[in-house]
Amino acid sequence: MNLKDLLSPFFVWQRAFEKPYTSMRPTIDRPGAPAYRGFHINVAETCVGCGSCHTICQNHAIDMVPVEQFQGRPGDSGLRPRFDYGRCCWCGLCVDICTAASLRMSNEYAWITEDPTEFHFTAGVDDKAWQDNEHGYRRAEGYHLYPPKRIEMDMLSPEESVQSFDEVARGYNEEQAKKEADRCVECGICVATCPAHMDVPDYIHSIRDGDYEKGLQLMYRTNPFPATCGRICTRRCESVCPVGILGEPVAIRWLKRFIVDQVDAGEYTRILNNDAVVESGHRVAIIGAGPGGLSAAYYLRQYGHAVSVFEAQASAGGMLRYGVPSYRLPDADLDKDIEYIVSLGVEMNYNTRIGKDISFEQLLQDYDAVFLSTGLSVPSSMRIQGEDHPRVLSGLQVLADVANGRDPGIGRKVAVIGGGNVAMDASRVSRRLGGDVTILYRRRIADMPADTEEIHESQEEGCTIVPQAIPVEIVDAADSSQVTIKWGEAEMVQDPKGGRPRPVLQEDRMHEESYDCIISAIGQGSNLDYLSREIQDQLAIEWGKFSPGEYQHTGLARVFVGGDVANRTADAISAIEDGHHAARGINRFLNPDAYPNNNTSPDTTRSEGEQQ
Amino acid sequence: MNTVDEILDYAIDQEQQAADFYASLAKRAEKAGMKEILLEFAEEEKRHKERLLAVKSGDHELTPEQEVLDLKISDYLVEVDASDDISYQDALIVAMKRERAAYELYSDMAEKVPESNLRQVFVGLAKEEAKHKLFFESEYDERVLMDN
Amino acid sequence: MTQSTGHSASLDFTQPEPVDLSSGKYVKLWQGPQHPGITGNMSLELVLDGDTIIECKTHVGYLHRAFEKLMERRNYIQNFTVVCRIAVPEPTFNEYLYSAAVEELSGIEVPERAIWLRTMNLELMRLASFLMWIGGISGAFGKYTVPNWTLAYRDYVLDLFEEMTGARIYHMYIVPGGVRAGMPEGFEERARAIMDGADKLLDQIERVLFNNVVFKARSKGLGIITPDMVDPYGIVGPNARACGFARDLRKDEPYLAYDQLDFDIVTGNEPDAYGRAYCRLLETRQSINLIRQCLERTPTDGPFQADMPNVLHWKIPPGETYVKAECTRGEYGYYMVSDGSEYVRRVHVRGPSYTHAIAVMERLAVGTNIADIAGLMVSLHTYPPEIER
Amino acid sequence: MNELTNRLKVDFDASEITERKPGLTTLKVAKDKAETLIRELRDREGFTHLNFMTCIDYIEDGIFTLVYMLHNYEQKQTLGIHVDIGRDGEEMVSIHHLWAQAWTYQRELREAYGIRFPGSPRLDEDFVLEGWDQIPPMRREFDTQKFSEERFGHREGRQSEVPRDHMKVTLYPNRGGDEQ
Repeated sequence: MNLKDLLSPFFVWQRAFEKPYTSMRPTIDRPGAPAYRGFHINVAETCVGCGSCHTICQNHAIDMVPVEQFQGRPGDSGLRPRFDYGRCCWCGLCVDICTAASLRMSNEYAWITEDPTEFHFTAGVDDKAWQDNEHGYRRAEGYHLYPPKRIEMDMLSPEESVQSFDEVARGYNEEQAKKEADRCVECGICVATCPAHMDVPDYIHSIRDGDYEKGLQLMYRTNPFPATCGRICTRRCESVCPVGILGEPVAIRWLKRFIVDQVDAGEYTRILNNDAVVESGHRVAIIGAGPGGLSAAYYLRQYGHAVSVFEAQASAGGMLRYGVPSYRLPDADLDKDIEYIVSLGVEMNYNTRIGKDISFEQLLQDYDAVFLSTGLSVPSSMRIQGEDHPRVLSGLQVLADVANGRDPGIGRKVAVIGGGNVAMDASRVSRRLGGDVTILYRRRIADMPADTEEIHESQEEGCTIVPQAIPVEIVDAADSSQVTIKWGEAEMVQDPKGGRPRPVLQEDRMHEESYDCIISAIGQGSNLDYLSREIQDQLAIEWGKFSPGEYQHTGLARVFVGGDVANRTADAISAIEDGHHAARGINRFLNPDAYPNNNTSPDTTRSEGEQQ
Repeated sequence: MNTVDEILDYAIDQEQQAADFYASLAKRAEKAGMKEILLEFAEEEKRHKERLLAVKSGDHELTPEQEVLDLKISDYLVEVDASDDISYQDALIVAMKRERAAYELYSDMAEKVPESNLRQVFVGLAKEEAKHKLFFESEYDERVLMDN
Repeated sequence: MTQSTGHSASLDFTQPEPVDLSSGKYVKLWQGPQHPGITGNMSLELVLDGDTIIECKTHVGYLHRAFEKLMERRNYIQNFTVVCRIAVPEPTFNEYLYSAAVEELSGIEVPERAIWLRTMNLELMRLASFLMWIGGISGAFGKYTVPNWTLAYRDYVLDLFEEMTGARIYHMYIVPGGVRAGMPEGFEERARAIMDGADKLLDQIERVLFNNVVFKARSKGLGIITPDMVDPYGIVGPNARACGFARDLRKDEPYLAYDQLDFDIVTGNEPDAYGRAYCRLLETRQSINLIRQCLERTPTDGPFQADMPNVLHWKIPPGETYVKAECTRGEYGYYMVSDGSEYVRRVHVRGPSYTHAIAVMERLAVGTNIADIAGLMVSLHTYPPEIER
Repeated sequence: MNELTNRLKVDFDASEITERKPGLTTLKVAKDKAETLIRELRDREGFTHLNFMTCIDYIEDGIFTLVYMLHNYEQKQTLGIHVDIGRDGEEMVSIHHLWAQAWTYQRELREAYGIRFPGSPRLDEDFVLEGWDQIPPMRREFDTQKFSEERFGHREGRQSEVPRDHMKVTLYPNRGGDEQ
């Protein structure tokens, strides 16, 4: 022992007058650090209720609860996270996984109450003092708990693709598909938006498991055209995929295609096991062998009803065969879907036009129910001067000619009028036939109803899009092998009543250009001439389309309708759902005893259709 | 037509004639669903008439100074026949063209009459017709040119 | 002192026969479980002969939160929020080792920036933990001023954690794949100021505690660990270094950025409570130095997270690994077995306290004065939660 | 290391020798050879440090895999010795005489898995589970969630909807794949 050791403890006194460490609560408030993981904040308007926060929470501290004001919004489950602070550990994984980046944390950490049940609240809905706190934990830039970017699809280069009608998208390989499937957060929000309500998360899960047969089974529950939809679906599902809010949506369409591509058509019968169908003895006639008609045929066969399909063309597929070019949907893949449906014992009557070869009344007499899905086959007319010029072709005609192996005779210099998918298809087909293509569209490119990818790919393939161009007249060209179009530039003007801006012709900026041909692709309408006036009156037709009831039924008993001619969306997947739903309706009608609690009999109920 | 009332009576009569025209077309219409649509057009014309009646009785004023958007859609479309199998597109064209003709008539009159009070009435009526034209052109833009 | 690599056969691990309590000569006394010293909820069942301990049994189980079992029932990302709780004063080592094991099994390479941020976090954690421990050892010998200083100063270090990680205790910052954020704005400056203050504090502590005549008198000669005990008892960390074993995983099997940092292994030659305490004091200083190096060298841009799969259904290829790191108490390790599913098959968490608080403690306690038992226990630096995991 | 493992293959029938990463090798050895092997590694091969001892429950195969992790400080090599034993009541040779902490591990394994190590001191003393009345909890068949729900239940007012199901009920009750 030395003296220093004895004295050294007394040095503690030297700190007696230093500033204390502690802060005097509650006199002095000490806010949490700017990145503090305090109480939760949810921007309820941005949140889509995907439930990923609930899924990742290892404490089961988050419930997804319905919130009145968010019900029925597209791409929104209407649920919002409710936090149980009796279980929360403030790890913030819910914030990290939040697909909409609506969830974060405040730097508030003090909440004093005598009632422990109060620590249970719906963030962003229940009024909390910290909801507007600027500080608090939020996910750092560049930090992800799932890959934000999708796996690129291998595509033919534009230089290659215009050389032939070979399929442009090459399909995922197994590794790519598994990686893409991995990105799905399995919230299932897409299921509501998909017109057919396909079990999207489940079949994507089957890819991760490598169980493609199960994936196929899942797809056929709601869609007997998976090979087709895996290629050309309008994929509303992807537009609401929450993964797409901050990154790119899961490539649902390509994943669907991947599953079908893995399964050989010869295996379908074994995998889908449709042998077990018990024949009901009922007979149903279907008019139109497009996706709507054949989807109805497939599901009607599941119920055991005998099905006869009447088709005016020489092959089945409707617009899928005659409207969609083979570089988007190869015939072999369309046939894979169709042949399986037909193989279930569907009687096909080709080259049979109702109203000419057989009367509609006859069908009503011969069958227990009739399903109409005759599509939109009449090209719309521009109603401008000179439209009947022989060098003015319709987009549908060009596509049908190419599908049938005929030369549509477009020449080299081609103008396409329109901004929808038919216009894009006609343009890209024209490129493949060697044409130089200019697309004239009356609004902005952003307003084009065509699929963005289609627009992008047609541009890549060398089609020139001239937006805000309104055709006003077609006249003979100086060169008799050509035709001249007069068009004027348009200004977009905001309609005082709202809605999208409307194009207004600027008469001082007119142009004139000659082409070898002009392809008009501004839309198409229905042809219902096969129905007599009396029958038309009973079927409730508005704007040239049917407006069916809840079960695709009409005012005429035993008649059901669907497809482009009966819906507003006019795409394959909606037609498929119409067919499926009509099959349900027909079955309810034919087998009312099978639905003891049936309070929506197709006979009696009319509704505005499905809410979306 | 020398007084405001006479001019209004003429215009009211024109609207009634238009309503009658659509009603009779509706009776003959063959295409599915066209009957309802044409009857709706007739109703629309009746609404125009009601409005002018209100102007005449002093319950409503014309607005000659109002700017009305001109979409110019009908200006370059071909004339179509109001046949029995008229389509929706053509019915709209007929309607647009009729409103356009009326607009032009009143505009023309406005330029010809010397008296400024009457001129204001014609301008006001022309603006009314322009609004009717906008109604049908917007409908055409939305329904017929929907995918375009 | 030479390092023993062979195993001494002379050590006898057999348990002594229990004494006859009914003789009335002995007193049985329970120390704990309410915080004997400050090493957490654990208790010692002591049998005394007068003031002298003649039997000691360690009892754990006051926490038993079964983390290893919980981990088998949660997916890989969810576990990351669980592991930090295995050692309350040092959650970061669990975060790092869990993440490192997952990364090793799944083949994920962590970006450079994350490696540095992780290293800095581990050293900050070491500093915070040692500050708390210095308070503990001081308090265990009845010196209550130093604990007030160190526990309060530790809060400044926790402030740094709060800034960087969003939390003071359970940081949940090191996540499989990297870390959750970069350094906040102005962090380096504030951290440097706190390091300077810590240096000053340690000077003061050295003066008032390590030169304190009472502390010296009571801690010197207490709980001597002889070199031949080290391997047979599985003694690691400062407990081993204080008796001359230059073993430190940061040097021996460098991980993270340790091979790029400038430091030497601290060793001592007084294997008693005082010597161990002094070793730790030196390591605290060393830690401050390492933090300064990290502050200088941690990149401020670039990715801090590897490309991750979707963690909601993350499957890891089958395999097993054992990763370890030098925590304040020595070798801390995670043994992880994956069966290829979304759930880990088995995680075994190896903490130094498992032997320090039981086999070593039960042996060193015998013959110790009852007044020194808390000091002895703290001098071994044990955390009960890593025993019961 | 290769030399050593080759020798262990010959002398102890060691199998499944796998280098998991530089410095970490695992191998499997039969139960009756394990204690001798471990002792030899400790006394002759410099594996003086027992990192830990643990168990993996392969319920689907009916076995417990015991893992002895040994470390050689000189060579910086770690060797994981795997020993399979039957899951139901099979005993394992104790190594409590090799390391001072070994009996603690064995006591824990008895409590957590129900494995018996004859001769191991204080084997039947409670370790962390005083008063435990269920099956050994680390066995795979012990369901923590079920246990927790039976013992503790949930607080009131907890109910969660599944987004997809909620949307079906509210938006398209009569459609989708379920209603055929």
